[in-house]
Amino acid sequence: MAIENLAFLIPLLPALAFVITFFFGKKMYSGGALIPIGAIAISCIISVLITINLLQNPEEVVHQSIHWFAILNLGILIDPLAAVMLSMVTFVSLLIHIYALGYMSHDPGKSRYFAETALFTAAMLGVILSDNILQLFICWELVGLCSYLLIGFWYQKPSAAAAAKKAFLTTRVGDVMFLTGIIVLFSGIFKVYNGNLPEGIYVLQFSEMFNLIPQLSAMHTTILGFEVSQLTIITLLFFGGAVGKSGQFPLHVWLPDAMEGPTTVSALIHAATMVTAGVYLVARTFPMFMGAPDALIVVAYVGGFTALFASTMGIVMNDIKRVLAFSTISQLGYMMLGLGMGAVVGMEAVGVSMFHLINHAFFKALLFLCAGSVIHSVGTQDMRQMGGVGKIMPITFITMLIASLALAGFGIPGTSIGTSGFFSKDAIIETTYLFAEHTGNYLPYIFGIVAALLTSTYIFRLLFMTFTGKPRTDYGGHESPNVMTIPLSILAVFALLFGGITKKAFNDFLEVTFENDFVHVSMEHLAELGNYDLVHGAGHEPLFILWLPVIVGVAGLVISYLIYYKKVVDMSTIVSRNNPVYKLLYNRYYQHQIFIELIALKITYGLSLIGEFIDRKIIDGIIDGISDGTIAIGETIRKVQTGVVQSYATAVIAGVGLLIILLKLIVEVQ
Amino acid sequence: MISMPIVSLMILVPLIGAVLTLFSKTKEQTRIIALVSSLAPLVGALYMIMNFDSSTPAMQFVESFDWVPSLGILYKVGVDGIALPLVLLAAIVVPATIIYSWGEDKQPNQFFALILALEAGVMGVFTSLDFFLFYIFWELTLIPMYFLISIWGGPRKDYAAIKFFIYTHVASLVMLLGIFALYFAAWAQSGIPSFDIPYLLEQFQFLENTVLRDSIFLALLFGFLVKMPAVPFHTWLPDAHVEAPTAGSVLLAAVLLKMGGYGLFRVMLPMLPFTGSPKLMISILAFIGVLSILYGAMLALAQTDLKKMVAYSSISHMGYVTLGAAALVPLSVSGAMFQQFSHGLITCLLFMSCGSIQHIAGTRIIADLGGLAQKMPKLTVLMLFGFMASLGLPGLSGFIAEFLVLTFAYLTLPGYVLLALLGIVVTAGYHLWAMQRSMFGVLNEKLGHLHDITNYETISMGILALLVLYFGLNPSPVLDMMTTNAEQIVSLMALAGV
Amino acid sequence: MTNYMLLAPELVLTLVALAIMLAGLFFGTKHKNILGYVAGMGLFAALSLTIGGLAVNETLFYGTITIDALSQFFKIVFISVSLLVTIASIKYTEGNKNTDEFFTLLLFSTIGMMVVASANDLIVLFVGFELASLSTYALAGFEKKNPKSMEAALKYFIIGSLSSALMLFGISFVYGMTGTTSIPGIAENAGALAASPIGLIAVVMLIAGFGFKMALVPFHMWAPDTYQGAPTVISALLAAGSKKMGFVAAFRIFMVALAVLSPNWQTAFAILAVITMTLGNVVAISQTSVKRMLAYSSVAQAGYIAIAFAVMTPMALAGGILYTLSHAFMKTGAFLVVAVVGYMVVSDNKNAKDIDHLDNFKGLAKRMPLTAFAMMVFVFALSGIPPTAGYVSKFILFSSTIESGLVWLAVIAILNSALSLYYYARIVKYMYFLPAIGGKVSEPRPYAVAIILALAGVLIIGIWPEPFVYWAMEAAKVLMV
Amino acid sequence: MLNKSINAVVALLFFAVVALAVVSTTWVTVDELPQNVADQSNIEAIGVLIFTQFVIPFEVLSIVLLSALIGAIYIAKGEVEQ
Amino acid sequence: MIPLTYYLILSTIVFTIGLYGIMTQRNGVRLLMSVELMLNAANINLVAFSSYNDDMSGQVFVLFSIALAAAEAVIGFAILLSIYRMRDMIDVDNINLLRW
Repeated sequence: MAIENLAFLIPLLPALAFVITFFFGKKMYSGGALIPIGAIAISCIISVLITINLLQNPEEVVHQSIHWFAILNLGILIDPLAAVMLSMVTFVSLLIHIYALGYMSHDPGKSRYFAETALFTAAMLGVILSDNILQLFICWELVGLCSYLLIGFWYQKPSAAAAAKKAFLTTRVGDVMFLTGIIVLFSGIFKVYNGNLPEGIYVLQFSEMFNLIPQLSAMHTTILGFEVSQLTIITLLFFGGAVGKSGQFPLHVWLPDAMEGPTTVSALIHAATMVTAGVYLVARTFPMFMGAPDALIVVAYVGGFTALFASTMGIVMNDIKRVLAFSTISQLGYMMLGLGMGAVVGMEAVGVSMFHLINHAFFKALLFLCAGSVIHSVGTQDMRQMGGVGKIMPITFITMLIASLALAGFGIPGTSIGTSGFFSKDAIIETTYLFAEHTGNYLPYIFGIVAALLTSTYIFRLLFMTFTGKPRTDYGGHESPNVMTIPLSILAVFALLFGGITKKAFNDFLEVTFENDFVHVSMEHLAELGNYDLVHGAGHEPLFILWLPVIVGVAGLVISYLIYYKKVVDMSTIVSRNNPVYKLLYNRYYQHQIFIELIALKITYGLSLIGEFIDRKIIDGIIDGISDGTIAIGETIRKVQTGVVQSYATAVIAGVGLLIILLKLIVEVQ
Repeated sequence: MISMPIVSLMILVPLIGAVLTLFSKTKEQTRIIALVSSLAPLVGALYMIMNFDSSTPAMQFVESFDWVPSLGILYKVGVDGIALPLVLLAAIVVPATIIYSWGEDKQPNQFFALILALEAGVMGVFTSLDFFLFYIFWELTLIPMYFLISIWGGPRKDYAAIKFFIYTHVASLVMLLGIFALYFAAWAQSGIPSFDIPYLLEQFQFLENTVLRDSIFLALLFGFLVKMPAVPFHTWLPDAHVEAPTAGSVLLAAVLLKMGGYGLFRVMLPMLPFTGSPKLMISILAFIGVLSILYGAMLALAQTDLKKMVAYSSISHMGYVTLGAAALVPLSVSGAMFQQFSHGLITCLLFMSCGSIQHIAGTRIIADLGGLAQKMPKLTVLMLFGFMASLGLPGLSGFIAEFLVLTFAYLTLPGYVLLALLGIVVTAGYHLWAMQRSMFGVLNEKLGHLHDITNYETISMGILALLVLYFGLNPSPVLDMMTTNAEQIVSLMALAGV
Repeated sequence: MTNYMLLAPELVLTLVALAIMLAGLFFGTKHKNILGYVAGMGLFAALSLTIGGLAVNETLFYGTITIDALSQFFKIVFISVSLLVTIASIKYTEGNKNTDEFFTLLLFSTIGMMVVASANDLIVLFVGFELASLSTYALAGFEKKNPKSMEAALKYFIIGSLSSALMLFGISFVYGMTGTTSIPGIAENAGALAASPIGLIAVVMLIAGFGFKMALVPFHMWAPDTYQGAPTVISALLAAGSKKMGFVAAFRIFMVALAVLSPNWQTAFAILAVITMTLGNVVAISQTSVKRMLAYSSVAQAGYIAIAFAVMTPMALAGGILYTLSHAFMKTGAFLVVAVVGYMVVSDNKNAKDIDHLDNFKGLAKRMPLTAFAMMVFVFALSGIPPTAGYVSKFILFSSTIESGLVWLAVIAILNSALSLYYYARIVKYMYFLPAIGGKVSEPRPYAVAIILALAGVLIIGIWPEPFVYWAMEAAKVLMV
Repeated sequence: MLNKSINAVVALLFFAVVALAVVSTTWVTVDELPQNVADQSNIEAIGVLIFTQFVIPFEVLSIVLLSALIGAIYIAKGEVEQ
Repeated sequence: MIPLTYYLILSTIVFTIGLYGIMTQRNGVRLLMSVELMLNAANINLVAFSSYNDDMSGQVFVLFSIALAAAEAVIGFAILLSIYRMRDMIDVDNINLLRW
């Protein structure tokens, strides 16, 4: 039996594990953790086997589909893009689950934890495997739900409950855009077929969607005076969804707060997997973006800006996990930036960006797990209370150092020597340079370079503040158990080596994502639709350009070293509430105030209170007024009945007289 | 084969059950009789579904005989793809409610009898094919509900019950006016007096007078919209819900409101193409739908009472029904029908959650709650499930309905749909905010001793949750029935040349 | 040859009445109870005879008496009401030494109403009217130690005689213009009346005369006082029986005799109907005495029936006629319930005041479940909620109003019936939702039987309306010649 | 007195309306009344009418009188005994 | 020949006096008298019409009407008598237990 036929098990096994663990986990060993671990391990094996098969024949993608209801289907598609994602997600998820065995061992709700993470993994795998946009959206939402549940895992903490809500709501804004995108897309398809959808074809399958790109891009609507193609609208709406899920500006606000969940959750969801769903979405629908270069530019700018913007905040955070959270946002920004270069480099944009995504998953998971290890041992997340942790936790320190180097992108250009982050990030920066050369627009490139400097600065600041120097408080920790350090070490190996080993193969593998049995899209053709040319020839940039990212990385290291290790500058003067720049950064550009207090509370809640007033006072007031008025009239009229019989007689007689006159008048009028 | 009068039995069995329950002696006996006689319609509904031919929009299982021949009144019942899912819904919700209310101590025999009487009325509304009969059942549902609110209700039950009663009664009467007008106009037209619904709907298009047609349409529409309820005719609903006992709220939201939507599909849509200005009517419907969605969601956000919030969420969700119906695209119409079905299940779950909280914690004011999840994990899971379903989480039935409505309504009413999409965020907002403040966070010590929900409550809510999940993953069983009828309804538009 | 059998119901009742009167002289107070049963049997016999003669259409005695579907229908109404009242009165008059007078007068008033139903001549009509009135004047004052009862009788009497005088005055003009008292004769000669101003005067005076019985505003003012003060069983008779006499007389006079003047009286009835139902309902809302509330409700109901005159289509007439039958059962039942509650209150506390106060209905569902249920059905029927007689009648009546194009009238009527729900539901609320102030009480059997019969009537008409609708239509045909 | 003046106005209104109608109506009358009234007695004619055409009202009238008798006696009767 | 209208005006005047009496008189006996006046006004009409139409039924009607008026008066006086026993007065405007 071919392994492909088992593909459906990949998301199903973790889902089953969720059911079993959720309902029966409490009575099992370690909260039933072994069931999800086993399930994910099998999924991981299947994924890797399929990926290996696929590496041989990239055209023979796995595609299975069944009818769902109405005009919709459920299906599985494993092409190179999905394959690498699958392997990465199952693998990282597996490691993190194993790590959590130790990390969560004392938590009373651990069976719930493992159930939810299993569900999360299933949902994420569902996102990756979907062969149609709607199924992708469904799993996408489930991922959001799991994130909500896991961020709010310690629900008794008000801050955790609030963070969970914020995460769900913020991503929901993006989701609505995504859904709108699907709706607009469907109506576009509907129009293409003139209202007669062909029988037996599921129009929301990617293959069908991509086939209709030319027609969609030919449809134009006018919005606010601009003539925009339908395709641009759809892709921008899809990107809106990605912005929410992948924490891009301005919907990134939930991600730092999401650190309220257990650290393993942060590692799993908010670093390695879930947040990359947005990037994956853009990559998955990349042919559509290719047909709409305007949308790609937006992707690039948003990504680039986010990369820079988030890293500025990373510098001033004192919470170890928050630094990493901003780092995640920033790195996701890089990936978007990379994708946004598609209008120049074509499929290579997907390659570099996905490459960074995979590498980032390894080193960011590692960073979080190391941080978790530190927190587990030290009992605080505030770096100001740490210091000198490296001495008591050597393995953690070393793995953390590797991860930091990878994040900062240390390596030697032109060779295969370097951390994995180096290869992928450099590749992105190189493509931005290509873009700049080609279009004369240097802004994305500048974003990338400056962000790289800041990245290096904040991550080494974290390293110095946490692991070096003397303990600033009396915490008394110890090295974590093996069940935690072994996953760390495995991840460290990947963080260090994966990039260098797979660099070339990876790109080639992804290059053919959209050219196979299931879907065949010609990038050149799309470029024609979008009115631009594709450029080939990355890697032929001037030496200076190749070295610049490394140089700024080292510069960042030096800056941190001087300030946080050597303490050449007295930080207390800068770190002060009177310093407006620091204040701005520390308060995260007042996003909380803007999003929560202004938009959520003042405007939305205010509007709803006005509605409540209308309901109670005006609508109900009218209704109650009618009833009260009637009763009052009744009370008045009944007094006419005085009880004196002559008055009754008078009424009769007057009635007769008046009736005669009235009738006379009416009859005469008639 | 002489077929069993299955539809009549589904009306009659609960009614007989109600009488038996009323006169039963012990609490135990009462509950068993109630459960058995409410399960009988469920068996009937399942039987009908199994033998249902979803490839035809025609009425099936029809029973008909003359009732008042001098006025052309028939006793005629039957089901089609519009009615059967709702019959099924009622047949599911009522037993669930009875199981949920297993521990009811206050006059249980009357309580269960009223629930069963309500079921009979609702079954009658969904199956009758004669306006006279339809109206009788329509009004009959009012009385048990009035009693449920008035006897087992909360502190302001008097106000709420009478408001519910009179408000909806006025609407019904306006609807009755419309029925009269239609009846006589058709009589004058064809010379045959008849209250037969399909016949009258068919005759409607031949009426010469445009103003008459529009007035009939609007009068009937008003009756149904108040029942749904649609903004701005909704204010009876929150009051009724807040004061009603849990079982009452459940039935009110899950079944009674559906009568309004049912009327929309059964009566209004087939008429709509033949009104004087179908475009205008569609705009009115769509506007009311979107207004309900947004306004209901906004108001839900402002509520301090959990149950009231759910009540407003019902208004918001029923807005999708109106919107989907107005779009007149086959799948948007069947999406709207599915929304009725799905909302019935989901809202049932939500009101049960609210009821349990009220019952155990003694209050539903969100600000007075907090941290209940620590003491009531089962309830929290079920309630969270319900909330997620309600905010349209994919994989659950609410999403299917909302997706179909939004996607297909966009084809004809893009502007309205875009506005409605805004509501989704607000919907998520109030659900999550309420969840955060009531179930999560620090346990409010003032609440005293708390325990988790009983097994009966868990079972009934669990069954509902499973159904929500089932129909979320596999909507075809009910959706296919609806689609045939939806297509037929929409085809009338073409017939009218609109 | 005159078929005297057609007058058998009246004859039977007269004989029974006389027999009771005579028997009363010889029976001791203890045994007078049996008189009630005799009266009941007499009424039952009359009812059977009347139903037996349903399909007849004949005029007797030189054309002064007509037996047709209309008269038979109304006779059934009158006899049914009297029968119910009689059954209930067996308990009411228990131990009263004037039982014989009570039942004699009751039967006489029934005969009076029946004569009116059959009248085909103004003289017969007037005499019948007076017979029914005079007997009921005395009956209203039957509790002669009770100042309220006497006051009720006095007010009823004064306004009644005023109305009689007005009616007679009106009749005199009709006679003057047409030269005959025979109803078909008037119909032939009414052209002159229609052409002259005096026609309008005559019509309004007749309306005032009948309006007094029907309790149309502004001729209704005696009604609340009298219904409240009179013995409750008699209130039932007045509201359910004697009120209908006004309608049947009006049907005959206006529809048949004065049909050519229809522009006048149609408008008049439309105006009066609107004022009557609105005022009746609005004022009923603020009443605390159930009897008074029912009285106003009865005023409002008269307003609904009066719509039939304004619409004047066969369907509307059938609706109006059916409504009288339904209303007879609903109203009798409701008043009898009040009577039972009064009995219950008095048996709780001999010196109870305000025995018809709404507070006495508190928790009635627990004290007397059957009565409470019946009352609920009656009030819901009165407000027109299916599946009751009230619904069917309103359905036909209002729908025919729409048919004839008087949509505004139908809308007002329908809003009024929604409004009426407010106070009807309040009674239900008191019975079912408020705590009881005493233990369970079992209804005296006669009351219970009467109430169950009324309940059966209300529900049977509601659920199986076909025969009743048919009869009502047949009766309406008589008027549409 | 206000009350009385209202009553007077009502009465006058009534009178005015009826009188106006009476005056403005053209009454159909026989050409000439019988000249010598004393000559012809109408008692016989009345008697015949009462016992032929109007026998029913006559019979009913007897019941009316009986009923008035019973009613009046019952109500007016003083309660001599207990 | 006296025109018919004269009789009619007379009867209308009598009727109006009766009406005025019923509206203003407080004494129950006077009320009854007023009612008799009104009935008699109608009787005048009937007799007048009967003569001028040469139709006997009007006069028969009057006979009936007179008998009925008597019966009515009997009942009326009985009620007044009973009230007088109870209250020692028959001023109808004080009899207002039942109102509103």
